[in-house]
Amino acid sequence: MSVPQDISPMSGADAHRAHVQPPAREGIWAEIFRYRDNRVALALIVPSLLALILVQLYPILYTGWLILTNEKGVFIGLANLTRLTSDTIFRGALIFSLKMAIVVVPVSLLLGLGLALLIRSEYAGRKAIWISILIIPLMVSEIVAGTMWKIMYHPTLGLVNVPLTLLGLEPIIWLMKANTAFIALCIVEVWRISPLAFLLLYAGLNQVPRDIYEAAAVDGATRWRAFWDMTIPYIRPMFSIATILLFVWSTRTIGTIAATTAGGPGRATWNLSWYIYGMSFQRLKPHYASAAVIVMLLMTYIAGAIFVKYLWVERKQR
Amino acid sequence: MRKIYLVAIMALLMAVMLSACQAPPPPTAAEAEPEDVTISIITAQGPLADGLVALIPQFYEETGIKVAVTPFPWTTFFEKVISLARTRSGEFDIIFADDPWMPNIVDGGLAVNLEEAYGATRDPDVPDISYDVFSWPPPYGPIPQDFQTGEPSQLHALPIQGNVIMFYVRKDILDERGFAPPETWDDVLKIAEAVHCPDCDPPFYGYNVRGTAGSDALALLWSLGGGIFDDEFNVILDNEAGCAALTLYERLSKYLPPGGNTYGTTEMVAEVISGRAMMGIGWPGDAYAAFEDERDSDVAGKMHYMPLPAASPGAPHVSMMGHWGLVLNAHSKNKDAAWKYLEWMHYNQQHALDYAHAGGIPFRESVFNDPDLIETKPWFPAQFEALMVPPKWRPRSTQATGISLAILGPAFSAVGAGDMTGEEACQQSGAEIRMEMEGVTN
Amino acid sequence: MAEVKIVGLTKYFGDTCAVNHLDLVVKDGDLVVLLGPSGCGKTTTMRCVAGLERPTYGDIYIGERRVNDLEPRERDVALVFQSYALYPHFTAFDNIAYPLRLRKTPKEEINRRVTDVAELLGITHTLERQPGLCSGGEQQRIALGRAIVREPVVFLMDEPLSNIDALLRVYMRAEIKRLQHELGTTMIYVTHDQVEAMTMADMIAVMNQGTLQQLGTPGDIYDVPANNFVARFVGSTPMNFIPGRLRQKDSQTVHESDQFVIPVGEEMAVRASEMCPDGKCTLGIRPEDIRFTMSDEGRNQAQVFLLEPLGSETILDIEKEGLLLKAKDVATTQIRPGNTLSLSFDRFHLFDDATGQAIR
Amino acid sequence: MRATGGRDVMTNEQAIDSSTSEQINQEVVLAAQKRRLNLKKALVVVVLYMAAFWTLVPMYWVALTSVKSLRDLAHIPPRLFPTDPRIDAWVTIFERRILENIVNSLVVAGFATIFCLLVAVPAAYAATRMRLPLRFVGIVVALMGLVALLPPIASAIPLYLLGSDLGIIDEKYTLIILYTVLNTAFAVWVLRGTFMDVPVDVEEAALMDGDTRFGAVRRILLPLIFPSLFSIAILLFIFNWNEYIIALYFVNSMSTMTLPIAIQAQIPQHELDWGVVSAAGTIAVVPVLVAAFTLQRFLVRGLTFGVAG
Repeated sequence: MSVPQDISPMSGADAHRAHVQPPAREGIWAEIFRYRDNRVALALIVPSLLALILVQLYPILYTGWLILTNEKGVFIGLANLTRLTSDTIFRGALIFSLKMAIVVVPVSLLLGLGLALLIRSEYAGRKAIWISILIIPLMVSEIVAGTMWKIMYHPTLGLVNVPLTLLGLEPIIWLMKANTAFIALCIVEVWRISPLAFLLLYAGLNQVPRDIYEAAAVDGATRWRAFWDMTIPYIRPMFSIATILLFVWSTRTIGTIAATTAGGPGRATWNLSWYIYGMSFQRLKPHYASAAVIVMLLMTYIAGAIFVKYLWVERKQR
Repeated sequence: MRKIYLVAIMALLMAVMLSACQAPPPPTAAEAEPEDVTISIITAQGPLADGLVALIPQFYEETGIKVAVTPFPWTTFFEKVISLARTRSGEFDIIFADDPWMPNIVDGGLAVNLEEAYGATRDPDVPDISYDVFSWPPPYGPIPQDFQTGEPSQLHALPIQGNVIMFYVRKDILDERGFAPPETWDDVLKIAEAVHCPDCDPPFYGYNVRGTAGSDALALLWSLGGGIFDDEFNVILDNEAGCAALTLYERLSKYLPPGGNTYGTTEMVAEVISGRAMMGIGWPGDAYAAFEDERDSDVAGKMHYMPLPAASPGAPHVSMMGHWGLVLNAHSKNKDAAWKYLEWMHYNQQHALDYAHAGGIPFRESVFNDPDLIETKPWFPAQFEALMVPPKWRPRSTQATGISLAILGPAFSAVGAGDMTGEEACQQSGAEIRMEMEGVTN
Repeated sequence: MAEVKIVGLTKYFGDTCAVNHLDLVVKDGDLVVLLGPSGCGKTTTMRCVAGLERPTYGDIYIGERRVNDLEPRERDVALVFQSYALYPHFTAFDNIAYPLRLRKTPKEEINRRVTDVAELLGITHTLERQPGLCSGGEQQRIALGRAIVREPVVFLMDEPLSNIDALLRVYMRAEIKRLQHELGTTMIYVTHDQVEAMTMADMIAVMNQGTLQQLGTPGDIYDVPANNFVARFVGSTPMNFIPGRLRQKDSQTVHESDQFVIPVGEEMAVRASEMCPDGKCTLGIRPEDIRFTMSDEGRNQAQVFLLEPLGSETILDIEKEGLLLKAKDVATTQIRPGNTLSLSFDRFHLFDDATGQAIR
Repeated sequence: MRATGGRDVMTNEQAIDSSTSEQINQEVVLAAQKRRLNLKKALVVVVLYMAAFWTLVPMYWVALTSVKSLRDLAHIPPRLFPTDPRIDAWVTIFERRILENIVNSLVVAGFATIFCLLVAVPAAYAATRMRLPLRFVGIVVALMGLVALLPPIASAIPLYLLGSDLGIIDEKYTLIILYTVLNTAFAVWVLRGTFMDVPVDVEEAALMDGDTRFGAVRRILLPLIFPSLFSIAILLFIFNWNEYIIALYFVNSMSTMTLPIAIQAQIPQHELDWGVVSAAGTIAVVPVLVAAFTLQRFLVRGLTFGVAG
C-alpha cells in the first residue's frame, strides 16, 4: 500500500537559490589569514609546527644531505646507499630487527589480549590495581628493563635458571649462544611491550557494548561464536593499531640490547638502532649511518601510514 | 581581549625560553672568579677517578689551584671524548684518556703538543714505551696517512697510569699439581686441560675470560705475534698469526665457565674470587685488586701474576698496553694551570707514589717497586717486567676503537660462543676490517 | 530588548549550503520559533545570531547594531542549549552566577539575583548541587536560569525541551512562554516539534533545506500554508495529499485523481489556471476537514481499515485503491474497520506539483 | 575469552534450568554452577597472579641483588634471600652522586613536561575548537601522528650535529628543549583526543555567558579535562624520565647526566659490583612504582587516550 505523502518537490523555494553562489574556493592560506580568529588559531599551532619542523623536517633533510656526502663532507652521490646493499653487518641487523618483530609482536598481542579478557571478566577483583601492576613495564625505561633482565639471565646471579635446575634440567646460559640470546631478548621485549598491547586491547574491549553479548546469547550463539562474531570485529581497529605500535616499538629498541647482550655473542643481536648508534658513534661514520637511518624511517613510515589510515577510518566512523 | 590573549601567549613563550636558558647551573667558577682558578678534569669512573680525587687537597695546598674531577661512565666515555672533539668544548681543561684514543684525540684537535708548548721531557724513571704511546705522530708502527707529514714525534699527553694487560694464574693449584707457571700458550692449554673439572663440586674451570671485551682478544692477538694492521695499514688480521690467535681462543673456550664468553670484568672476577677459575687475562687495576681483597676474595695471596704467555718457547712475552694519560685540552681556557697540574702529577715521584697508594696504578719504575705497595699489590713487579718487554699498543687509527668494538670483539665473542670457528672468524673479520678502512686516512 | 534583523544570511560549510539567503525580522519582544526538520538550517541560523558561527554572506542586526564582527559576549544574547551545556564542575548556583561574575556584578547582587531566578524557576533546592546530581527537568531550569539571570536583550533557545520527558515538556513550554511574556524579551526559539511551535510562537518561521518556507502566525501557518512542505510539516496528524490534475468536467473544474473527483471552487480554479497552466497539482486536506457519512452512496467512497483511538478523538485510517487518508472523528465513533464511507472535501489546498507552491 | 562471554551464557543457562528442572534438581545444578563459578574465579585469579609475578619479579630480583654481598652474588644456585645483606652498593651509588642524576632527571623531565604542555595545549585547542579549515587541521594532525612514531635515533644524529655546531651539547636546557620538542607531536595528538571528548557546547555556553575564549578555556575547559591533562603530564614525565637515546648523544658530563645514562654507567666494565647496577636500577624504578600505584586511575586513562580516546 503506497502512502503518497511525500509528493515532491518539497523544497519549494528554488526560486531563491539563483542569486546565492557557494563561496569561491580559496587557498587554504587565504582562508586562514582572512579571519582574525583563524590567525589566532594559527598562532597557537605554530609553536607545535616549529617543533615538528625541528624534529621531523630538519633531521630528514639533514639526513638526506648526510647520505650524499662522506665523512669528510665530499659529495659522493648514492655511494653510501649502494655500500649499504653489500654491507652484511647491516643486513644482519635489519634481519634481526624484523625477526624480533615477527616473534615479539604476535606473542605480545596474544598475551595482551588474554590478559585484557581476563581483566575484563567479572572474576578479576579490583581491576584498577591489576591494571596498574600489569602496565608497570611500560613505564620502566629500556635501559633499566635491560639491566634487570641481564641480572635475571645471569648464569650465577640470575633467577631464570633456578626453576630449570629445580626440574633437573641443564641450566641455560641464555646470553651465550646466538639462538638462546635471541630468545632471551624476545622475552625481554615481550615483557617490556606486551603491556602496551594489553592496554590498547583492553581499551578496545571496553568499547564493545555489553548488550551485544546478551543479544548474541538470546540469538543462541555459543561463547566462542560470540567472541569471534562480536568481540573480534569490534576490537579489530584497535588490534591493527596495537600491531603497528608494537612493531614500531620493538624495532626501535636499543636500551635493552645495550644493557643485556651489547649486541653479542658476535653480532648475533645487533638490531638497526644498535647498528646506527655504533656506526655513528663508535665507528665514527655518521654519514654512512644516515643511510641506515633512511631505511629505518621507511620502515616506520610504511607502518605509520597504515596506522594513521586506520585511525582516520575509526574517527570517521563516529 | 584578544590582543591581551596574544600578548599573554607571547609572554608565555618568552618565559619558556628564558627559564629554559636559566635552567643550567652558572658557568664554571673559573670564569666567575678569575683569580681563583679551578681546573676541571673528565675521567672514567672507578679507581682512575678515585686516585685523582684523593690528591686534590694536596694539590690545592701546594698551588692554590682547585681541581674538579668529573667521573664519567665507562660504557660511553669514548663517545664522550669524541663528542668533546666535535664540539671543540673547553669545558674540561684536562682529559684523562686511554691510549688507544690518541688518534681520535689528536685528529680531533683536542691535544696540546706538550713538548712544543711547555717543553715536556721524558723522565728517566718512566719506561720509554709509556712516553712513546702518548707521542704523536706515532714514533713507529703504522702511521695514519694524514699524519705522515714528517713532523717529529712529540708528547701529546703525560702518562699517569702505566697499565698493561697481564696474565693471572692460581699459584696454589699449580704447586699442587706440580706445574710451573705457563711459559707458552701451549702450556696454558695443557694446564687448563688438566685442571678443568666442570662437574666437580664445586666446579672448577680451566680458563677464564672477559668474552665481551675486545681487549682480551687483542691481547691474545699481540701475544701470538699477530696484529690488525702491518706498518702500511694493510689488514693482516687474517694472516697465519691472526688466525692462530682466534683458533687458540676457540680451543681455550672449551675450558670456560658456562657462559664465560658473555662475561665482563665483574663476572670474570667473581669466578676467580670464589675459587672456581684457574687463570686468564686481566687488567691489573681492577681485577687484581679484587683478587687480593681479603674481605671478599677466597684466593687472596694464592695468585701468580705474569706477562702474557709467549707464542713459542723463548719468544717475547708481548702484552698489550692500556696506559692512561692526561691530555691538555687545546680548547681549555686555563692551559697554564692545567699544565701545572700535569707537571705536578707526572714529574714528582712522591706524588706518583701517593697516587698509587690512593688506588691508582703506577707508571714509574720506583713506584712499581715500592715495597709498601707490593705488600698489597703483589703484581706490580710483574707488571713492570711486562712493560719492559715491551708490550704493544693498539693501532693508531681513528677507526681502531670502532673496529675493536664492532668487528674484533664480536668475532671473538662468536668464536667463544661456538657460533664460528677461529679460522672463519679471522677470515670474515679481515674482510670486514678492509671494508671498514675503505677511504679512511686518519 | 531589541529587534533582531537577519538580512540575506547565507552559510556554507565547505560546499554544503546550510542556510540559503534568509531574511527574517524578529520584532522586539516577539517570540519567533524557527521550525523545521533536522538539518534544515534553523540551528545554524540561530548560532549565527549568537555569534558561534560566522555567516558566509549576509548581515545580522541586533537592535541598531550590525553584529557580524562581534564576539558572542559582545552581543548580549543568551543561549540555552539542547544539551543544556551546564558546567559540570560548578554547582547550580555557580552555573547561574557565572554570567554575572563575568560582568563583575557585586557579590550581594549576584546572590540576590540568583536566588530570585531560582525561586522564579522553582529550583532553590538544587542550588548547592552539581548539575550531574539534578534531574533532567532541574537541569533544564538551571540552564534557563543561567540565561535569564543576566537579562539579555535576546534569548536564543536551541531545542531546550527535547531532552525532557513528554509530560514535563508540556508544562515547560508554557512556563517559557510565560517567562518570555513577563520579561518582554525578544526570543528566538528553535525546534523541530510543530506542537511546541504552534503553542509558543508569536511568529513561526518554517525552514527547510536552508530556506525560509513561510513566516507567519501559528494560525496562518496552519490554515494558509505557503507550500506543500509547510502544509505537511505542520499539524500533529499530518495533512492528506492526493496527487492528481485539474480538469473541466461538466463546466466545473474538478481535481481528478485515480481515486477521487473533487470539485474545486471557482475562485480557486481561476487562480489555478494562472499559476498552474498544465493542471498538475496535488490536493491537500487536513484530517479534520474530511467530511464523511456512513453510506454506500456518492462518488468518493472509501473503506476504513484501522481505527486509532486517541481518547479525545479517533483517527480513521481510510484507504482507497492504494491511497491512504486519515480523517478525524469523535471518540465515541460508531465507525468500525471495514465500513465504507462516503467522503466529501470542502476546505482544502491545492499545491502546484512543479513548484510545490500553494495555489491561492 | 571464556570469561568475557561467561556471565551472559551463565544467565542463559540459568534461565533454561529454572524453566525445565524440578525444584531439588535445580538446587543441585545451582550449587554445581556456583562451584564452577568459584573454580573459574580461582583460575582467573591464579593466572592474574602469575602475570603480576611475571611483571614484578625482575624488579624484586634487582632490588634483592642490590643488597647481596659479593659472596652471596657468587653463590650457585642464587639465593632467594640474602644471607648477609649489605648496603655497600647503595652507599657507593650515592657516593657516585646519583642524587645529582636524579635531580637532573627531575629538572629536565619536569620542565620539559611543563613546556610541552604549554606548547601542545594551545595547538590541540586550535585544532579541535577553532574554525580552521578542516583540510589544514587534517594535515597537521596526520603529520603529528607520524612524528609521534618517529624513532628517536633517526633524529638523534642530525640534532646532535646541529647541537654541536651551535655549541649547546651538554646543557640541561638543550635536553629540556629537545624533550619538549620531541614529545610535542605525541602530546598534541593525545590532547586532541581528550578535547574531542568534551562537548563543545559547554565552552560555547561560556562564550554566550559573556566569557572570552581564553576565559572559557581557563575556567571551563581546563578544569573539565584536568584529570586527563594530569595523566598526560604524568605520561610525558615518565617518557622524559626514561629517555635514553637523545641523552646518550647530548649528555657529556655529570652536570647534565640523567638517570638512564647514569644507570648504564653503572654497568660494570672495570667495576666489580653488580650490586651497584642493581641499586641504580632500583632507584630508577621506584618513581615508576609510586606513580603506578598512587595514580592508577589517571594513568590508565592517560595511557589509553592517545589511541582509544
